[in-house]
Amino acid sequence: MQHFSLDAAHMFAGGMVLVSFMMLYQDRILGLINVFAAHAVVLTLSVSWQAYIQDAPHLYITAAIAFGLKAIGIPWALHRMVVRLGIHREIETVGGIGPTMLMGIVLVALSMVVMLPAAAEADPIAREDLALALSVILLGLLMMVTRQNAVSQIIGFMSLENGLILAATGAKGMPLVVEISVAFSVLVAFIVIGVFLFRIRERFDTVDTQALDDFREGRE
Amino acid sequence: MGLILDLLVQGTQMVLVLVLAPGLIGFTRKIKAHLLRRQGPPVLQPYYDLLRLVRKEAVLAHNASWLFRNAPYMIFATTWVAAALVPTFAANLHFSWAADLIAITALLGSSRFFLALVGMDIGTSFGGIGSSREMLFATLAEPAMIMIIFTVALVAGSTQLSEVATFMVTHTSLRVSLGLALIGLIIVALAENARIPVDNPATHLELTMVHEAMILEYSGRHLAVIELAAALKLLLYISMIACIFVPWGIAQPDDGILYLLLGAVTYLAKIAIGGFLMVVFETSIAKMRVFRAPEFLGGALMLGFLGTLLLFVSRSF
Amino acid sequence: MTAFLHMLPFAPINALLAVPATAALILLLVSSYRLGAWINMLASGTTFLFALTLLIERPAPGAGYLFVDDLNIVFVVLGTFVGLTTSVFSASYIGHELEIGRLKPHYLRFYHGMYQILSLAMNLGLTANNIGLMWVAVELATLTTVMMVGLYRTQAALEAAWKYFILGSVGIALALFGTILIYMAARPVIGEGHDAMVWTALVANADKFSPELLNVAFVFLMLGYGTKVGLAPLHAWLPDAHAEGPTPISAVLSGLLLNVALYALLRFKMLLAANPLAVAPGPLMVTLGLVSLIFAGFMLYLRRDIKRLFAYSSIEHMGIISFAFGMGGPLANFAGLLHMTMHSLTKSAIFFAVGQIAQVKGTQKLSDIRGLTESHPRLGWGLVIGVAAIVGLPPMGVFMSEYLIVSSTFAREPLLAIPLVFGLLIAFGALTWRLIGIAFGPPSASVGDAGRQPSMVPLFIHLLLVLTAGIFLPAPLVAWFENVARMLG
Amino acid sequence: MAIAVALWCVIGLIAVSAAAPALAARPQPLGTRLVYGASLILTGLLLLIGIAALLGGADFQGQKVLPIGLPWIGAHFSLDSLSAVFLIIVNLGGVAASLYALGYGLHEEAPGRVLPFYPAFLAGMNLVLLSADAFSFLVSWEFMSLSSWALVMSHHHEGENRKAGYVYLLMASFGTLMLMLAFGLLAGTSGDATFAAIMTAAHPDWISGAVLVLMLLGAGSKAGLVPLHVWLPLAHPAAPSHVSGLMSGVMTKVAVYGFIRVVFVLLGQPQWWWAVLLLVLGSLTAVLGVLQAVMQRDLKRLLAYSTVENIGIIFIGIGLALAFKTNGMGAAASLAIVSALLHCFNHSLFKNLLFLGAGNVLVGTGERDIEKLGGLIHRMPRTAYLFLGGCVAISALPPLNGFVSEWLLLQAILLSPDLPQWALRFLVPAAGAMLALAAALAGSCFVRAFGVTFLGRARSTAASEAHEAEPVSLKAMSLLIGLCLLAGTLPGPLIDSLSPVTSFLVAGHMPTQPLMPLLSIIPINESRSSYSGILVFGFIMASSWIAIRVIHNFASRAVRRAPPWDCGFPNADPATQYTADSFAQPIRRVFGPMFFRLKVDAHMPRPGDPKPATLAVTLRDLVWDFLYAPISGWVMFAAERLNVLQFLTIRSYLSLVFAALVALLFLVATWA
Repeated sequence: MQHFSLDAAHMFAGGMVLVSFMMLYQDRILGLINVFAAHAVVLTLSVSWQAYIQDAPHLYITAAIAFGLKAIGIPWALHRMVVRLGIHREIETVGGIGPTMLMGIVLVALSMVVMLPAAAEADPIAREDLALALSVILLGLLMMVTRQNAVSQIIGFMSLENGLILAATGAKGMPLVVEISVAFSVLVAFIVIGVFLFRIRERFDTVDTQALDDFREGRE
Repeated sequence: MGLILDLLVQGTQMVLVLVLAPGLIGFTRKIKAHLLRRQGPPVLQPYYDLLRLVRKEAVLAHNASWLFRNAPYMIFATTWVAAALVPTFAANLHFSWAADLIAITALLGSSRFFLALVGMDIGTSFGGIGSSREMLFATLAEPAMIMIIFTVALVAGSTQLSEVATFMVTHTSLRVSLGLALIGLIIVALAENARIPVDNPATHLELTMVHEAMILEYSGRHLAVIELAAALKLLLYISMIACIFVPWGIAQPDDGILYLLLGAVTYLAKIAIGGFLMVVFETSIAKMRVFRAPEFLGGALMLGFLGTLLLFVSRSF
Repeated sequence: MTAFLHMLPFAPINALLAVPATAALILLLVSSYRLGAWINMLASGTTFLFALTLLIERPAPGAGYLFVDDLNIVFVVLGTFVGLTTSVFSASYIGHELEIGRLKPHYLRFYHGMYQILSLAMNLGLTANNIGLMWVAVELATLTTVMMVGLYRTQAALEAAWKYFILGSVGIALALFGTILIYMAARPVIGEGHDAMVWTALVANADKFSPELLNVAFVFLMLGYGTKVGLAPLHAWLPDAHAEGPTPISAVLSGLLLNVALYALLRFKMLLAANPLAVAPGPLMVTLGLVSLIFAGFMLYLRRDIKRLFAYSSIEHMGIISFAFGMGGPLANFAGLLHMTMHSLTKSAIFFAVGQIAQVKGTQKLSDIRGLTESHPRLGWGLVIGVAAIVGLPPMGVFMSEYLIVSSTFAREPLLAIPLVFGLLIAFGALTWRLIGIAFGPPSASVGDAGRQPSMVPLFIHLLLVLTAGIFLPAPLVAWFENVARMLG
Repeated sequence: MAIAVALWCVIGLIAVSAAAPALAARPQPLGTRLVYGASLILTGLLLLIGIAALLGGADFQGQKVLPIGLPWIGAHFSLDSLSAVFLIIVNLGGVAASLYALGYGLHEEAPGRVLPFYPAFLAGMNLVLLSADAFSFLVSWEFMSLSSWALVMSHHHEGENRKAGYVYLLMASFGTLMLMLAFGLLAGTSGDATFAAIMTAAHPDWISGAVLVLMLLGAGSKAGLVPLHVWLPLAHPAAPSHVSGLMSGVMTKVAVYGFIRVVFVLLGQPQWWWAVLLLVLGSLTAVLGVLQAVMQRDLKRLLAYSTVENIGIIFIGIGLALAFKTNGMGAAASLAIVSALLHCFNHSLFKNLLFLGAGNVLVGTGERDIEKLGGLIHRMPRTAYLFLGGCVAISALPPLNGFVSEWLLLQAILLSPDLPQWALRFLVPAAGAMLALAAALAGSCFVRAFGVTFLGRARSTAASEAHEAEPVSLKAMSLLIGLCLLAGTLPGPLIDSLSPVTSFLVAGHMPTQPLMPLLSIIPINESRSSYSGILVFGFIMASSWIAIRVIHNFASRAVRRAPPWDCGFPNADPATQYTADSFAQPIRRVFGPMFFRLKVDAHMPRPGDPKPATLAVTLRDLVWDFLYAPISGWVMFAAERLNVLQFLTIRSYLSLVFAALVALLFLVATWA
């Protein structure tokens, strides 16, 4: 049983990393949203599994939030937004998909190198989980950095957050996990609302930067 | 008793330089005229000139200030004091402790300072030219003089002229540094006294004059005092050269009257020879352009510095 | 006094949270902005008083989510004090903004409510005896300030708020991961559950934690909370957030929020320092500190907006403070604490002045603000004194801390003192250059009146405190700071 | 006891300062008089304390620890013979300036910008002298800078002055940071920064060396050592004239005090290369300073550059003292240090005097540009007389005081062949030559300054309508010139009074100056050299009196006024006079190409062309060109480059965070 639970947890976490890579590979927004939904589903599974093996029922709440909000709610909202703003075209990437993937592989390797010896004393589930969660986080960041489109950046941030939830649930007996995941959901909601409200269309840097220079600091 | 004699000798010296100075000018003019195959004025002509000037009324420009009227006396006084402090026929006079070589140089500096100022007082362009050039020469001549003093002082172990003279009499030796210093001192003396090749004391060609340009506006007694001061300065330099480099014959105040007389005679001979040599040099050379003069004086500065350095080096061996 | 405290039906430490929370609720309901401002001041004042009672008697350690020790009480008292003075300043400032129509009354209800929530969040962050709780508090503080930065609803303000929000969120995410790692490190030693996130327990057992895990955790915490502190290269949100929000918020950001984040960093630094095998956190802090100092120093030169200028100066000072704490040792820690206190007071005072300047001149553009000492003598000289203090001229308090930092560093690590002094000079050159432009010369046109009377009071109170500290530090304060400095190791 | 009184006086000054804004707001003559009157009384008291502490010895010296400042050690204040000397210098200047300002201050347009800072400035300078621990010293030092900066900024409408204020503040802060580093090294890790503790601690050679260099940077920048002098000629003239006098005459001396205090008292045994450094810098400073002064057209800036020169002379003296001290030549070292201290004293007198004179000119005409002045001797005879006295004194001409100190310094230089180090033996005579050159150039400079300003004919209506200054201002100047004469004619007692300082600093002292015969001063022994100021003065007076008597009694006294002669071509236009620039032309021509990268563009139109001829002279300040301009260029370059970071997109900022994270993770990974 011990062995199996470990393998399963490992599989879910690995699945998340895999889905993260898929997101990096996507170059269409709608596709990306779908993959993100898949990411959230895998997270839900992983968290539920942790709730089961750790015998921590409160984690089911986290799993439910993950599923309800991230696998269904937000993708649906983003779908509508993308359609309404008419930006369901190609995503501009910085540096191209290939190098980004390569970079992603390097990051995964880095997180392994960093985490595995570091967490040597922690129990194996946690150790694997932590390493994989770090990979997910780094990949999410990478995504935010290499995508120029606001929606895909949001998705990058949310996948980063998924990695955090993964890590938090993987840490056995960690208190406040639910609170934290709720807090994060609020954050994410804010971001989505922000994008929606302020019509941040193409990129985070909103409007015409030239016009802003007049008000802000232009170069002398 | 000793004190009275001291004071007496000191007083004699002060009067002596005053009396001798115009004579030296007359003497050099006479020699110069002879060298140029002219008759020349009598040797006593400067005395006559001074007397005549003193008796005349002074003409002052409308905007001459109090400084203009008083400066001639300051110029005269500082020069006279300086001249009185240089041993002439006797060394170690009572008041010789009041000032050493550096102070004497500075006293001459004071007189020049006032001379340059009065050159600017009336607000004429010639006065300004004269002052400006005079100060340029001074900026080079003064450091040269200081370096020469260094050389001499390091050899003699004192900046006190009487001590230097005594030392030179007792420790005669030929030294390269002293030779360099002598040449430097001569250059400085020529420049300071507005002699050829730096300036021409006889000229009134406006653009070439320096000393004369400054005193262009003076007349009457003021001019007389300034002329006398200039004559004193020439005498001072020749006495100084004599005192440092050929000090033989200088008497001590407590020597007998005979020695004092002997000193006086040798002194007269020394300044006569000095004046003669100067005139010979002057007649054999042409006046320089104004901006060659800095190089000439710069040479003196280099010589003085070299002299000092050589001494510093030779000390270590 | 102690007896009086015992008669209270609640512990003062809880009041630190309860008062702002209640006030926030009330404020969200009150529509009159004048009344709102008064309630805001009253609540801030009450909170400050309760913070002062903590000096007299502290709650017993151990139980509960909150705790007070020598370290955080410095921050709490300082924070609630600046909160109070800023609320006083804010009352008159906001009134003027309302008059000129930059703000609408219903925004103000929101503004005052947020102000108290921010106060709550910061008090919670400072007194939380739980790293998870602290993280939540810092996130709450971030969110409220994001709201307030965007209060003017101008394009630029929204942009600034957005930038702040995004960068802050990423920072907060990194900090969370670090927190999780700390928990992971603690769990095998302390055991599962709540205890493994309690400060007091963590510090007591830190020497038995896995050093490798602590190292990685510190990297994340340093970057996460470092973003909040505004250390370069994580600083990008800070200048714009300061420049585009209402000025009281700039004052709170510089005077308070940065300190809260710094406090979190210090806590984790103590944790690492307690473990002999973990990598020393000092060099990392020193490096980031120096980078921030020098970078911000250069950035000061080409600023065109007065508030952004002083925002960069905050980055610079945060750099100095991290440098000092990174150096460690009783002298440098003492200097760091002193510098932090002085910077809070001085920088918020400067922002008080700047807010009024922007109001009387009708602009934040540096080139349009000239000759203040002539057109508005008190304001102008107030700014001159403030800037003189912030650049470290005696007899102000910052000079003392800079003296301690520079001289102690040079005695220990001469090579580190050189970039430090270089950075100080660079920043000095820029700030004084700007100061001379602002305060002297023929005055530029003004639009409004010279500002209301009450808002000069916080400015001069702060400056007076800074001046006093530069000349005379009371012995109890010194002893207390020394104690904290020793605690920080 | 005396120290307590001194501190109370300082507190009094600060209190006056604090009360001044209120006084400045009142109807004017009263507030101004109260502030300056109070400053006068307090500095007078401090002056008396200084004199008592120097002459009265241990009875009037002492220590006091106040519980302020740095918490662990408190603020230490002490009064010893060295601080007493400078206390005298500072407060003598303070007395004169305050007295002067009783009149001059009434012309101030914005008294609110001067009155509050003036007493604070005096207080700051006094505090520096009294401080006996590093922290109080630095606080006082920077307080002094800050208050004088505020005074520099008092006429802030002129862009020049604002620039001056900026450069000044920046350099002052640079200096303070250098001092901070120096004291950091001296105090070591213990942090015990009292002077007593520093003195007893042993410092390794490299630390003393580093401290010396830092002191040169720190104190040197305040004193105005080349190449750190650039702020001085900008800032000193910008302040009101009595403050300029204090800054130039007195504050630079406080910097010298700081240097002497640290290098001679705190550091212990010097090393010989220190002297080399000081001699080189001192000579360079003296010559460059005076050359700049000769070129200036702004009267006050000219005076400021001349301060740079005099600081150079003082540092030559200090360098010599170090050289002798290293080699255990106590008597020679004491001669050198006495010459430096005496020059500090003398310079404070005559530089103050000259700045006050410049203040009179400024008030009387509203002009600082000497090209627009001229003929002031007629309209302002008393100012002219006093200014002339200052010029004579600063040009080192007997019988005034400037000569005495330079004479002593030359005597000290003459002792240098006994030094064992080769480098020093070559360097000292060179320094002597530079000193002589500087002195001669100073003469030229002041002939020009006085001649163009006061003599000749007025070059502008402002000059022709000038008016004389208030009597009280002239009294202050008379006080200074009187002291100049006194110090010049009777230097013996002054030198004697310095002997406790010399034995304290260099463990040696000059021979006790005999009061008789002839009241002369003797540096080493009688046969070497001697000088009697009083006798020279008496001689000059007597002989000029005799000359005047003789001529007036026995010859003509008649005077006739006539138009000027001018070789027959007098021109009534004042523009035909020699100008300041033309006066400086020969010197410019000789030294310009070397020191100023002189460029002369003379354009003569062809014959028949009616266009005017033009002459353009450009002088570059090499120090500025090669040191400061590149530095500010680099700073601005870096600022421009880094400024790009203000305009990045959020994505780029995130990339920065990301890069930092990855880099740190790599670091941790490789560490483990």
